[in-house]
Amino acid sequence: MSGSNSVPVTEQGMKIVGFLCNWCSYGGADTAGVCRFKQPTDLRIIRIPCTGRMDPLFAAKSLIYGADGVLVSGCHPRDCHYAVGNLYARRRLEVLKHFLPFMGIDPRRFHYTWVSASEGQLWQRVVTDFSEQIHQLGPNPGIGAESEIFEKLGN
Amino acid sequence: MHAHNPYLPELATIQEVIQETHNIRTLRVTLDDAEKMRDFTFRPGQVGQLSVFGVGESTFVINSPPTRKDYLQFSVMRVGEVTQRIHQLNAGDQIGVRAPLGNGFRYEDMKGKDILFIGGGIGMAPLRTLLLYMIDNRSDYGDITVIYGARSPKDLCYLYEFEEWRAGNINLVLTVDAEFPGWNERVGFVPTVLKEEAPSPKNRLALVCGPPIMIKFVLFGLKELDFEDHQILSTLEKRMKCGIGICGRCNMGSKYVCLDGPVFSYSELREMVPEM
Amino acid sequence: MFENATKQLRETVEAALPELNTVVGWRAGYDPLHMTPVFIKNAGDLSKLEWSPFCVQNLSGYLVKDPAVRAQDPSKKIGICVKGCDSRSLVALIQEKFIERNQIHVFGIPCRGTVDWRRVMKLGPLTGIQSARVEESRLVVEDANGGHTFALEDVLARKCLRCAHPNPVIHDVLIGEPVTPRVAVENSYGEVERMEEQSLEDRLGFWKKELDKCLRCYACRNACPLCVCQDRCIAETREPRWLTQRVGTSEKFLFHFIHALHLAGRCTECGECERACPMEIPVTLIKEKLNKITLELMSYEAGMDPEAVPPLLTFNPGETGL
Amino acid sequence: MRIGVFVCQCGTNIAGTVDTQEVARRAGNLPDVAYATSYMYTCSEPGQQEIQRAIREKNLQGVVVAACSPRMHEPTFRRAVERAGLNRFMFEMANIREHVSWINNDREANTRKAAELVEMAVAKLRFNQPLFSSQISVNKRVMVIGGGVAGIQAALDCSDGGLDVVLVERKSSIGGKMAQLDKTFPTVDCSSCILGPKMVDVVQKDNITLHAASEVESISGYVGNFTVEVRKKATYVDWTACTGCGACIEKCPSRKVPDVFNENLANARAINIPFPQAIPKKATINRDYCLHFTKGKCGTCQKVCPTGAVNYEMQDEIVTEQVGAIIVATGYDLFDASVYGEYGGGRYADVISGIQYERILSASGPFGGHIKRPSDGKEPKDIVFIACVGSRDASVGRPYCSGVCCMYIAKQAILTRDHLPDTRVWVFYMDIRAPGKNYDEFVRRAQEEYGVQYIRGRVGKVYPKGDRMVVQGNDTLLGVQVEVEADLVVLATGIEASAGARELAEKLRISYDQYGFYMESHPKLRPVETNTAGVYLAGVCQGPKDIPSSVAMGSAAAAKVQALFSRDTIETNPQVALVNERVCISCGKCIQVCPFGAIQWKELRGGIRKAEVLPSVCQGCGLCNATCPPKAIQLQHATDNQILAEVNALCA
Amino acid sequence: MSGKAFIPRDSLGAALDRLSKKIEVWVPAMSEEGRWGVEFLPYRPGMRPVLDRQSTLSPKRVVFPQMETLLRFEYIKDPDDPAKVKFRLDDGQEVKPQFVFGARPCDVRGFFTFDRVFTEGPFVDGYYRNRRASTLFATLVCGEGDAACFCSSVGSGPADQAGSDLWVTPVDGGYVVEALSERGREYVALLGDAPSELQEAAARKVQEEAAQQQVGDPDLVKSAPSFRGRFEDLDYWRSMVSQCLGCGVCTYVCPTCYCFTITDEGKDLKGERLRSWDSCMFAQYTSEASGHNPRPTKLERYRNRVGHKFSYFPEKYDGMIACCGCGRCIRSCPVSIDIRKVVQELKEKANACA
Repeated sequence: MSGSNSVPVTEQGMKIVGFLCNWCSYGGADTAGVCRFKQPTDLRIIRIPCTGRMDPLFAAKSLIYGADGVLVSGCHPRDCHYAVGNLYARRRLEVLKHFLPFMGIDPRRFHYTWVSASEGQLWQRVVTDFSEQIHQLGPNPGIGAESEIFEKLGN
Repeated sequence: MHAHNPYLPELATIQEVIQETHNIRTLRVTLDDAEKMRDFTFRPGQVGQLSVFGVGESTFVINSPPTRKDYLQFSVMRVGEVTQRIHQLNAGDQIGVRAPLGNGFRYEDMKGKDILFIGGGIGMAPLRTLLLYMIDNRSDYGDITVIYGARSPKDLCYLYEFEEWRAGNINLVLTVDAEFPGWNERVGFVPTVLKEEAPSPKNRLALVCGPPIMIKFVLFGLKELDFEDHQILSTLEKRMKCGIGICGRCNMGSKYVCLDGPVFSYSELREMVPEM
Repeated sequence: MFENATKQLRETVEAALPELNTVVGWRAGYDPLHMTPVFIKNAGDLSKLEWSPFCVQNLSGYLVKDPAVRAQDPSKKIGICVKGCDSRSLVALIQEKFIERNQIHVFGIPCRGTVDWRRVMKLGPLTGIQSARVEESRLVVEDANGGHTFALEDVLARKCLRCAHPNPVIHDVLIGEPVTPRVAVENSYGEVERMEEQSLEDRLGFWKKELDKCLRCYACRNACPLCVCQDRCIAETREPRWLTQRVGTSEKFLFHFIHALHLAGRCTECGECERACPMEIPVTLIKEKLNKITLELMSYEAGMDPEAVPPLLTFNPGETGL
Repeated sequence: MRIGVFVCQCGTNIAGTVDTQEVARRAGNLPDVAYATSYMYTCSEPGQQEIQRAIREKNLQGVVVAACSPRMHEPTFRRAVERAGLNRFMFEMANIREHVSWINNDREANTRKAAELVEMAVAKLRFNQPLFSSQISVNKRVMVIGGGVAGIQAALDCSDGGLDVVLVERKSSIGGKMAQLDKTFPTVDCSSCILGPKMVDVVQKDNITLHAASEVESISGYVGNFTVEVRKKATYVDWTACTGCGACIEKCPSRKVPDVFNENLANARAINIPFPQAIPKKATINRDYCLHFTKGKCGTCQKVCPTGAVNYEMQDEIVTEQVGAIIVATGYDLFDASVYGEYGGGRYADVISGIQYERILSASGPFGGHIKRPSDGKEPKDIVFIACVGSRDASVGRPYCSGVCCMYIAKQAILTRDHLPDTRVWVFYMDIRAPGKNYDEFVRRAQEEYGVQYIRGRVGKVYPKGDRMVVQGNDTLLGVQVEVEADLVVLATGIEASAGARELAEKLRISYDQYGFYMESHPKLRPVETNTAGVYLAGVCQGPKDIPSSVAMGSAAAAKVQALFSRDTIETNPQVALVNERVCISCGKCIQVCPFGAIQWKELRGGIRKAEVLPSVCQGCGLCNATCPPKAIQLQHATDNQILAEVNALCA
Repeated sequence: MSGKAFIPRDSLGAALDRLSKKIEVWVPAMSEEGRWGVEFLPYRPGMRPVLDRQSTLSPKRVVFPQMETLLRFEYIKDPDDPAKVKFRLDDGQEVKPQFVFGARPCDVRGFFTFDRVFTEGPFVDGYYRNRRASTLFATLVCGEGDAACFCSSVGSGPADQAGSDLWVTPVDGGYVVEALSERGREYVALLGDAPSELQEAAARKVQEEAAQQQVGDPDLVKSAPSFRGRFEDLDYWRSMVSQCLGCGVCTYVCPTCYCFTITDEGKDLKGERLRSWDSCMFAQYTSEASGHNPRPTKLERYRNRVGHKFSYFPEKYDGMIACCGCGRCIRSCPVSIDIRKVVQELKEKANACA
């Protein structure tokens, strides 16, 4: 968040972007809420219909532009509302997970998992563990917005 | 740099929004700087760049005449990102305007002549400016015939003005592509109606604007009626960015549509490289 | 030694030419270190056709990119000259049904490596180059100051030094004898492995420095035979709008992520992206890593089997290793 | 765009740990937000009226409600904004209750998080487009696949409702497993007596077309408009001519054909009608045993047939049926007991399966209803039933309960004691599962009235001793080893998914669980629907169940079809993928990955083809969108730009 | 002040250090050790300028950066009513004086194309004009032409002084620097002491030799008028540019290519209107909202590029060619398309047809 907030990031908590499938994990997060399972406040959830919708580039973009963590969660394999969306997603996200560190992005900032709508407790654990991990890693150093040459030209 | 920066839009406020058709809206705007609004001069056919800050700019013809200075009018068809956002604007919202740009019609040279306007769809917008200008200076011109066509009556703009046009001693021929309940005017494509009307080319200028396919067949029709190349004027549309002949993209050969156009005579067009 | 190969290529193409509409090959470019693609339509053009280690371009993209080379006469095929690496792009394009195998005639050329002109110039200095030829393991260049000899290993393109597939994977006719690969695929990722040994910070620093030079001229993308989106590439569109026109390092990173991830499981490591880059950014290295990942996770090597399904377009319900 | 933001306090549910006033204040500072307020109960009637008033007064073009989960109230608010004249897709929700106020008490952090979620929702809304449903016409014919009791019930109910029904049965007769049963629990009434009239009804209904000995070849289309190709297998008997007189069967010289209907306890002929009450009652030649086909020299049946119905040249025939809905009632198979080598099933003649015993009990069975053991035809004096053979056992991949075995063991035990009052009956069981109406009483009757010996424990081994079998097991209640000598051992084999269930699921594009049972849309609330619109489930193909449940499910599926067909058109869900043809590069990857076959090629002029989405088939998963390289295919309401807007609101 | 200075080769760094304390200095330098390419980078002490080869990227971006802010906008919301919004626009530009050391005649000549378009009206681009006015060029007398160079073909040459403020002549042991303009003169003394007569004579000799050199075929310009006649000869364009990949390298490395695009970028209530390099070789450049594109394929786009440089531009600007003969488009082209050949053969083919 820029503009309206001027408190340093660390005091504001971390910026974790969650991509949750509508049918299982978003429901799981709801269940955790209904059960009042306490969770850290760093996660911001984006609802997607299915992890099959999850272009790995959404995660890449988030991390490149400064998200401290990205968490993707969908239905357990074979439980996909759309039968196979998460099975495609599993391969794509796994490839991304292996690829990120090569480009210098800490793979621990990216996590994907499967949580069903009934697994409120599991969701609580997933969020808590991942948020803790991100807090340990600290703010994402990021890529840096502008190139040096561009800055030289006084823009 | 403020005073002369051609990239810096003037802030303007939308006074009124008119829904013309399902995808065309007309905006009436006034420049916020009252002095600039008062001194604003332009030629019919000149264009303006409207800015939605954060989205971008897009080019539209100023379709109110210089003789009516309560507001500047732009008709906007929803086709892309900028026009989409312009369609979401309401009266009272601010917008950026860079205008006037381009060459416009040389109406001084048209005095004493008979005029034939041929417009299709949103293509009526640039013609309307000149038409209203001529209505306001009616005695300077001879016969004025307007052939205006659209796909259906629902796709005609400026419906609310047709009475005024006719009252201004304009021979207004309206046509739609196919029969429509309650439609009492002509039915048929514009080139066909042109053939039926068969206006004499003698001492007449033909001003054509509309979709490319219409222009193509209207040109054939005008040639059949013995109009000469220099008697035919049209306006071109190209993707534009700077609007001031610098950024490079709207060229046809060495001519820049944003600077040397958008109004060209058919004889000029024939000289230019065929890159429509 | 390449005069003979060129002669053999010309003869082979000539023999097939009546059945072919166009043959895509190489011809001499603006100086002896450069070749340029040529489109042979009739026997009169055959004398232009050349084969030498300066024939760097992968020509398969011409079969799919607009305006694609197509046979005007549907009874005829398109001929195309390919090196080992190039042939894998053809396989990938056949796999993705951009090309039909029976509509092309492949002149396969076993290849001992191509010359990277920038490496030659760097070793130079050379002015007024008059001739250049490869003899056994040496490159001999004559310029205004006389002859210069370079070890071939010092001037070969980076991709050639790690080549695992020097022989065309598919071909209708093979020109010359098959060549022994330098390395096996599993052992061809040495540079990736060296990167992997670095710390995360060093890798980030490396890519920030490298990618910051990117001009977004899209030469890497356009030179890639598998970047089939061409004018519709999401790097340029506003609908959707993945990237802005900002000249920021993040934008450049994301562009190369897009390029690489769209090639994950598809890239055949022909190295064209890297060769085309005017700023000499080692962009193929990024795709090498992705290929190493798909090889390790899914045992998949792109561009080898026309019948295979690229790994990210399918799944295996039972795979638990992931 | 003029956006209104309504931050719900949900009483104290949200306001307790989130400063909703502050969230609303910050929302007012977002671009395009023209109105922002906080409200006590936004979902209440006055709350909804407040939204509608603001839409009208502030001329709003989009609305964000920050409240509970959209899974809860999104439909409510969509209707509310629609009533005020907005398109229902010009609405977004920010979940600040389940995802914020209920999971942390840090008011400051919660407030910040809520404000950011609102910012994301606003950012997305700025890219929302009004979306509209379209209407597709409905072909009011229904296909029922599977002619067991569930399929028969579904077919008859649909028929009674005036629908044209096409019933497809793989076997040469309908009736399914129930037709093989002797009696049914817990009423012990005759199975064929209650099923027979229903089977007869099927052929007597004018509006039911029956394709027996037929299989579904392919399915295309979508809800309201399916095209199904049915393969009518060659029976080598012209059924329009066959009268079912049986003359051919009598004369057929090939007499050692396994009688499948009797579970191989008897022999049949190569030309056969499976059982006397078969519907349709038509003969079928089994090519594998017919001498005409195997030796090429018999023609007896053709000679004796009074109507000349036998046709050795007959070929499979493909029939195309157009239907608007499909009910899948393909039933089940029974577990292969030979997997448990220690029980000797399939090895010893006198170790048989429950369904075999059912045939033995049946008056129309191989022994005319006299209980004999297969090996030597002797009346058994001691019978042991072993429960859970292929049920509740993860080691054989069947961890689930088959649900009916406890009951049919009790039934068969009772019937045994009825037939042979002197015969002793033992039952080895793990637990008794008898949750149906009068079920537990029934099991008690077996134990208490009929003196059946229930031994709680697993059987370790069954082995022959002389002409008898020894059953060795544990009695876990007494904690002792038990050995029972028996003349006959009945293995209560469990239910498993029908062979070919997966293959049919692929054709139907419905999903199945790891055991091959078809997946319902929702295990509680949409038990007969599948995730493919227009395809419904009935009976055991969805999971183990007993006859009344199967029949109920058949009726339920029929009711769903009736509801679907009650309108002439179906409204499509506009949240589907859409192709921008100008951007499509014709790579076909979307077609390749679509789990629903919802994308096809559209041929344009000049031999160009582009992907095209069938909006009525598309389920809106977005896999195509993620796969499309130039992003020409966009999932409406979850487009790249919409998701990117949310991402950008957070990180940029 | 003599207006001349000598910089010993091993004191070049020290001279640039002195210079860079007064003014932002750009020098051609290796972007990465061990590579071939050279680009103009902001000078920092210790940096080693590479003067023995032409830079991959011309110093175009020093005056015409790949991206610059045309204006900043802000939405000002009424605190009492979020529906009431006003804009605030700011088009302020801050330009610092800059000094480009080690440009070549072709590099400097490139800006002449810009000058005509950006500063000679009818509309004046202040952003360019201001940067241009505050940039000095110390230009090398060029001695390292290669097979792609053709500056003489476009009316320039290795010793073309036009547009330069200082003239740098490499001689044995160092560089003789000479002021060509008044503003150039201010910096001469900073660079070094006055050269010896011997050094001056050596410099003169180098300059004379360079002036004698004919780099490229002089007929090139004369071929250009044939363009219009070949415009509709699609077979010609196909035969010339079928191998084009449609990337933008040629335009991005070109010192005369000035085409740009304008886009808005915003976040929350603030944003900028940016001007950034565009390329006439890109489809998006002319693609209209309706989907129509007047230059739909690389053939039309390449033709326009040739036309613009060799026909349209001279037509509009008194015969001036929008090409400086630097050869970068040839050298950087991944498929080695040679624009000289395309232009030359315009005429050959035209003649052949006539």
